[in-house]
Amino acid sequence: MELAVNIVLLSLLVTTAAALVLVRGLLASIMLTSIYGLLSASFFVIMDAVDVAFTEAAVGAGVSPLLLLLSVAVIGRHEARNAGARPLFAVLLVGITGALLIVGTLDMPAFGRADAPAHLHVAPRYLLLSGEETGIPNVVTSVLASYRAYDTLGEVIVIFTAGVAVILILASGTHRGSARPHSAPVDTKDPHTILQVVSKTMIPFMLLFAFYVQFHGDYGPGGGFQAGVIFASGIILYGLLYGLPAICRVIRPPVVELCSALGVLVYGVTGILSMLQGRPFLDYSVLADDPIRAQQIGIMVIELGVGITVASVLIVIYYAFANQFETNGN
Amino acid sequence: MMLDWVSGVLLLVGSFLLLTGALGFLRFADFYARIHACGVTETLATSCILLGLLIQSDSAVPQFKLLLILLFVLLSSPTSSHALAKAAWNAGVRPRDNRGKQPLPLPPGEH
Amino acid sequence: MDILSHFNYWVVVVLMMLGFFIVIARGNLIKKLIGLNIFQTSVFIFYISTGKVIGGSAPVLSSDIQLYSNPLPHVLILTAIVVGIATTSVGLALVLRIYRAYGSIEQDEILEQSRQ
Amino acid sequence: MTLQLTVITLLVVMLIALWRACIGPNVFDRVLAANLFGTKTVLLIAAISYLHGSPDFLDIALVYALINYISVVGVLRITELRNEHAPGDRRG
Repeated sequence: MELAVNIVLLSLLVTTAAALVLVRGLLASIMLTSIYGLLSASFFVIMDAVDVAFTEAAVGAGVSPLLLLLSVAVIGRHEARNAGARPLFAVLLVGITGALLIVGTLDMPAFGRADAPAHLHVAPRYLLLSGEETGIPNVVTSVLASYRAYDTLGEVIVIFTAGVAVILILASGTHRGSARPHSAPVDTKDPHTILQVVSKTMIPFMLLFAFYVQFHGDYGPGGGFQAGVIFASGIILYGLLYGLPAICRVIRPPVVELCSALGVLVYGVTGILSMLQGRPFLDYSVLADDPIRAQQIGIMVIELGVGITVASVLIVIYYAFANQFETNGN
Repeated sequence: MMLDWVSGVLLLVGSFLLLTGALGFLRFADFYARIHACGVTETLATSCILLGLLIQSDSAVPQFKLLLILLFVLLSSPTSSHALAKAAWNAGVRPRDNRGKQPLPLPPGEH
Repeated sequence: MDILSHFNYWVVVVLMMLGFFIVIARGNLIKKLIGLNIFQTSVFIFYISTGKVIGGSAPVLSSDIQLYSNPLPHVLILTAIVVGIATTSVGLALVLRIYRAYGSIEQDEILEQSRQ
Repeated sequence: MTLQLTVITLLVVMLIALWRACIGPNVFDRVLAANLFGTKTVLLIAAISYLHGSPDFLDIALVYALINYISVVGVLRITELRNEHAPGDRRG
């Protein structure tokens, strides 16, 4: 059953990608992209990658199509019919590359074999010992925040840098700062009363669920990355319905910008703390006397830093895009 | 044993409703007919399937989560149908006849 | 050789090439970013497929489970997805800036304008 | 057994929604298809989690149920601004 569902989902994915090649018009492409995200999340569930599916669900259902929609709203949804096309050359290039890659896969170990080389090196150690060493049942969380915390620090800094880059790119030329809205509130002819009421009931649940995901990540799927995205989604939904000026009054842009740096700071300071005690960077054992307890504290603090950064960077990015949208749209 | 039957029946009814909604979505000629077909079946089908699953589980936490999912789907799915129909109307999509060719006459005052 | 044993990898290659095709053959910059996203997701699918063990279960430790799937690809891809959305938004911001400077996001028109 | 049947039905419905999203004709049909797809994904993930016997997956379905309709709200907001500029541009 599992394998059959796997095959069906993958075929649907290929169909969606092929439709994306054929379809013209940007709004249609965005809708197909969102379907593509939903399909790949279902695929990740089948492949036991619960945490990955969680992240893809949070990103693919809300933020990712929304940013594309906002850009298209500024630019216009028209796609030129035959721009930049040298189809024969492209087909040839793609065909040759694809054929070479397929030949390459023939040497891969068969799908799902337990004795494939990928499963023999570090993974068995994580699965065997992480429970004893960190006391955290979710191996993905303990690997992410403890064994491979250097990697994660790098990723968090990349996300932070992306936020800064978006501010710099979009702010230059108009006025200083990223999202100081200077447009009047959008006067909609008919206020979306139904949407506003329903969203007002759901937004608190979203934010609450984000906190649940943040702190339950040790025991089930979840953690800072997912929680940050869900939290940002709740805020973004509010901003969509009430306009950018309203959301900027609730959460002021300088505060979010500060918070995005604060998350990285929390992460980095945890590492420095252990260095001050003469241990290697990000060695959690200095945080408490009991090593397991120390690991748990370290992982919790770091996940918190990740969550703060991810949530505020996404909100900053939304502010920047929505600012473009509301000034250009009117 | 009895509960297994109830759950099975609920799942089957839900699947049947899903299929009818999808068929309408595929075959109907006009956008408003299509949104009607899947908007109406969606809530009942989702309720049936989620309740069928709920009966099958024996611990409290999954049951609570299923109820939450049901609540949120019941809130958000009709709302998004409404939002979509409104967006389509504002963008100038108008109801058409069974073949999707002729625009239907509108009530007075609408255009 | 069993066909099913490599099906996932072939699908990955097909998806990757479809994304690649969109990137090189479509002139619209937003469409190119969408193609890049397909390419990116195909890499995610590749990693996750490699991590799957048939009969295994999700890597959340529990006393009554013997076989787990490999958690390492999950960690890598989990962070990559969020980094992916952050970098995509940088790309979109660049597209908006290009639109502001050239009044178009079609590759041809931009090239023509910059030649003049 | 009925659970398997439900999963198969869901996959068939997803295929139909995908077909509708490909052929359009209207851009709102595609949005509707994506929305339908979202609800079906919630059900599929819930059903699969029971098939596996691991209730952890339900959290993922919960996320979808919560934030799936953000993109629909986005479409609504964007079309209402857009159609003031370009009336009649409905195909997409």
